[in-house]
Amino acid sequence: MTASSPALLRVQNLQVVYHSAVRALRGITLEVPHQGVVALLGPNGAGKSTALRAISGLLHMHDGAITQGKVELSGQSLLALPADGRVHAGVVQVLEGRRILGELSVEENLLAGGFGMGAQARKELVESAFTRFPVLRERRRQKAGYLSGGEQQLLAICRGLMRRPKVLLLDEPFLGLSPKAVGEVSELIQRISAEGVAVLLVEQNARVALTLASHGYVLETGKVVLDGPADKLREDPDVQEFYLGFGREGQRGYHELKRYRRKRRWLS
Amino acid sequence: MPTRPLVIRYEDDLKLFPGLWQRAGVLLTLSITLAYPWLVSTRWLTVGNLGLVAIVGAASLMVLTGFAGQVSLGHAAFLALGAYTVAVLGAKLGWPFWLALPLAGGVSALVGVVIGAFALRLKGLYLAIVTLGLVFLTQHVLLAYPEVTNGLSGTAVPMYWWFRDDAGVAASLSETWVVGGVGFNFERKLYFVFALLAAGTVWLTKNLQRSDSGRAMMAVRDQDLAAEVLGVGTTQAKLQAFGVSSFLAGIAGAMFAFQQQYITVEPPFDLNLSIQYIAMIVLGGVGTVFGAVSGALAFTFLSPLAETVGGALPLVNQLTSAQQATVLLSLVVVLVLVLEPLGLFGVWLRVRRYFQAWPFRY
Amino acid sequence: MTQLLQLSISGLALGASYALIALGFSVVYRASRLFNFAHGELLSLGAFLMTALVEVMPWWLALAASACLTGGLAALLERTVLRRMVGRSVFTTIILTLFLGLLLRAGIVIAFGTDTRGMPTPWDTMAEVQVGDSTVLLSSLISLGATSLVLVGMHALVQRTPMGVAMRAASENQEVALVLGIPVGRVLAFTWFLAGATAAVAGIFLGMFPRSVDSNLGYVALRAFPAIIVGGLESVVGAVVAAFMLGLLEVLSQAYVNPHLGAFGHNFHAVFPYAAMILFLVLRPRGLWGEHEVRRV
Amino acid sequence: MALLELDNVGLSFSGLRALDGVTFAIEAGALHAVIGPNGAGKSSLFNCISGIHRHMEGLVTLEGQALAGLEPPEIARRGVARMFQNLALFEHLTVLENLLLGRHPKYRTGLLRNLFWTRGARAEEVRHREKAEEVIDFLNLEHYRWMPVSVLPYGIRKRVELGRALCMEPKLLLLDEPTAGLNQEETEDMANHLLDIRHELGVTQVLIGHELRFVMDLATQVTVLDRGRVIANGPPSSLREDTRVLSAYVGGTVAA
Repeated sequence: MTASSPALLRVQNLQVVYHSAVRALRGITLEVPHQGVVALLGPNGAGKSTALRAISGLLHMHDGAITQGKVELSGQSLLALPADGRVHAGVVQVLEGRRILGELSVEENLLAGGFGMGAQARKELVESAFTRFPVLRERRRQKAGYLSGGEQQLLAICRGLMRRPKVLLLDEPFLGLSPKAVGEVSELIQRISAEGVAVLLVEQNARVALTLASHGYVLETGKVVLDGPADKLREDPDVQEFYLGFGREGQRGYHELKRYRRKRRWLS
Repeated sequence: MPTRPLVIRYEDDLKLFPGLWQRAGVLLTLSITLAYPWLVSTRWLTVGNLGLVAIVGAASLMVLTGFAGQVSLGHAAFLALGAYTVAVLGAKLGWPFWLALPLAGGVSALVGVVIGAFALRLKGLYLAIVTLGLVFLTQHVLLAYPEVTNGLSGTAVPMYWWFRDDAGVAASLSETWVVGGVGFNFERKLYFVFALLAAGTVWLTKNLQRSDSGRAMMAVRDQDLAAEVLGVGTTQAKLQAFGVSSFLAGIAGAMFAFQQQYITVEPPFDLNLSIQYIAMIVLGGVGTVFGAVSGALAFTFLSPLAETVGGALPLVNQLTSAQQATVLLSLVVVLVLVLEPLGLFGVWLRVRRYFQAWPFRY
Repeated sequence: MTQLLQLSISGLALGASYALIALGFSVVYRASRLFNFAHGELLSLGAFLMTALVEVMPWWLALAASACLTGGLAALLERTVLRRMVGRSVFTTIILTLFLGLLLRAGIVIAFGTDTRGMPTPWDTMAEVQVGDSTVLLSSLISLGATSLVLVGMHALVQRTPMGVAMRAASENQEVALVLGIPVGRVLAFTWFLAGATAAVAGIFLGMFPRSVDSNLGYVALRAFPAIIVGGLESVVGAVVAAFMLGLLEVLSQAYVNPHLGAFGHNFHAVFPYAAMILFLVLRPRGLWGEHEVRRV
Repeated sequence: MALLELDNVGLSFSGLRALDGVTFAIEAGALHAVIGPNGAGKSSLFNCISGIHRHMEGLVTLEGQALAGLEPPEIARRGVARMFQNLALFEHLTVLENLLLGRHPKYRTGLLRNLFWTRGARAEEVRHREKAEEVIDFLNLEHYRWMPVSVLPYGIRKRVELGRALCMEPKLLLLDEPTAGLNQEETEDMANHLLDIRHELGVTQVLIGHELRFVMDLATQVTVLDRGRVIANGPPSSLREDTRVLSAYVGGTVAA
């Protein structure tokens, strides 16, 4: 990221603690530019979802709190805003695991995404979502819970677009999807990005994420351990290794570690 | 804070009062208990008796709700069953109290286990409402058979001492005895009987708390699924909790009947009574026997005090004295729940957590 | 036959009031995940406010004003106390609402005294109407009509309006609602307002002949519990339908079942729904339309 | 003979196929890892073994005896212990009480004897306490013995949960992501404990893991699950070059 194009979304030295006891983020810094996809990679429990919650203001739902750091949108701090205020400011999150409202109809899901907007604007946006995915129009009156996994994810993303967000936060959008659905969802993400919406994509699935993204961050136990342009990360042997975990030559394994630590214990 | 005494054998760890401080506390409690009837007026002796009844009742609710986590609004029903059992056995059949008392526990425990079996699959709110229904059903049954219970007009609760002697006459416990120049009137006799029963209840529930059976109940309360995977039978643990709790509640109800000497169905055996017992265990802190005892005593002794305070407050003094006590105690309970749900025990945990991590906050 | 029709209408009128009560419990439960044991006191507060307000303003205006005031108090309770209870144990929420109820009741006694009051009506309170062969109290018919109107209005609000969609979204998943930009806090307060307002309407119609308004009116809410449990806490429609059935059951069993039970039958209709509920729960522990419990580790 | 055998195990949730024809065996004394991407069915597999999912298809046999249809407590009594993915400790009890609950199936005194705290009840309590203390010693939990679990840091809680499972003296120990949420140092400690359990106690362990370095280094045998199916099974060295494993993990399913 060059200094000449200031970032749209900027997270600085963010620290998050859950239950006043568990430190989930230990000071992460990342930036999302005005356009394009930024990927946030890392294993389970690394703090990816926590980072998104901190940005969209959902930490209090999980008994978590920010202890230090900044979250800014175009230079304005978001921390004082409640979750719905951040949505109005232009930061919209699509939660992990296709969190559609299963009891509501497809159309109502979209309408709920536009709560508080004028009736006309809502109608137009719903129409545009239907035009994008005619299958949603066909099932507009059905309970959203009856859609297939891929359709639910598409609906969730379209619902997020109802606010015309500046930046869209996607939490593991490919989780549990069939290969065909993964293709559709990644196509949608590319299109959104081309339409000028910045995207922060959280994924375990490194290959898809790095294909879509222009820039990537790797998170481990609450810290950014690696970041760079996506093509560089893709080439990086460490990234493959990080995800596959095939021990590097010369790296100490746990068996040796055990002997080493045992010895230290003996002495102490 | 007194430090833990040096423990060399695991047996020592299992003692109820392992340290010097605890033993001193027991001694103090014992002397106060023994001296109390001679230090206070009859009015406060009655309050003391009711406090002892409340200890048994609160400890029994603590077993069900505090240990096993089964929220019950039906405590009044079990108390009523115990009370009416001794009343009927005494008034209709002339049974002495010491024979009727365990039966009161037995009848109540029987109903408790049956209800427990019905309610096994119910959780939280559903259980609360079913137990609330139990209060109404018990009231209905008690009123529906006036030939046994005297219905709405209520029934006397005689308290015989010895099983009929040769002449077929039962000596009543209400006669005053003089032992070595010290007069034991009815209230004082009742006090010592109740003190023994309360101490026994505390001992039993403490034993439950430190034993495997009690731990199994708490496991069901905290994490029922994990408990099952550990080999804890949730059915068994819940039924045991219902059984022990309703047995003791029956005893408490019987004690209450002895104290009142004349009982009716409603009041006192209605939803409000259940709520009062819940207030006791909430005030004391849910989950410990100490909480039940302190909550019960605080509640019974604060009620007369609350009436005094309430009389001095504007608006509140328009209420009846019982309502004044309810208002002030409700206020205390609501504040405790909103600000510190674990009661005083929670404050202690917070302080300790802070110092354990000191000087780091996380 | 005549008697059956007559009883059915008064049963349905009673059921309509139960339905309003059940509606209040159910929407609050879905929105806040807590069972509001203080709901009954909102009921009697509404009725008492009505008896006071009707002295100074026209009947219909007083009805609206007491509904709004009661709803406002409910919303205030939600914002100040009950919102802090999110995520607390069921035990805590049950106890808290029970004791809030006791406090409310004391407040009502302080404000309105303990005297029994009649609920004034703009029509002749004792007026009767011919329906077919049978005579029915006009009040019964009006209360049946009015409460049904409120029920239909609520249904339309929840199903057809943006606010209704937001309410349903927030009650299904608060986190999702938040990321959609729905101000969940305000939506919750509004839900409580509606619950309070419907409670007031139920209280006002319950307070008419043959019942009157006194500080024990709130206990009627306890009578509606079996309907809520049998209908399923999760399903507003289920609870409302079950409430109508409960009203019918109560009135009909009083006429047809009680006499056959001898001494045991005296007042049996009052506990019959509870007995039925306990048996029902043994068969279906989560209610008729209640959600199925998913066991997770 | 294998300690635990899974034969054609299947499981469906409302149409979703969580497990499909899962067949493999766990040798006695092994440290057997089960890996796979999110939603591959790993935790469901554990739930089937410990009897939480009653509607499963296929056969699970422990030492030749079928487990299917048994209640979770009975399966626990037969020697299957478990550590949960998201801690399932008894929050309000102390560490010691949690460990003693692990010994619950071995208690013989009933409610009445416990209520009256008879000599037998006391002696039994002491006997189990001794066993629990052995585990406390083994896992270095001495400092935490009297603390309520809710005040402990996450890493210690994980260790307490491991200890509770060990107190059952299990034949088979199911570990669902024992290192999730732990930092590097705590992960190393956990690795040591698992190796100690294998070498000193000889308990067979099944491990679900996400961190591949951890799994590949510790496990003697690895089974890879993807979308409810076994896609590979063998010693860790044999899996490094397996393209199916690679694609399941890096997401080769995408035609991007």
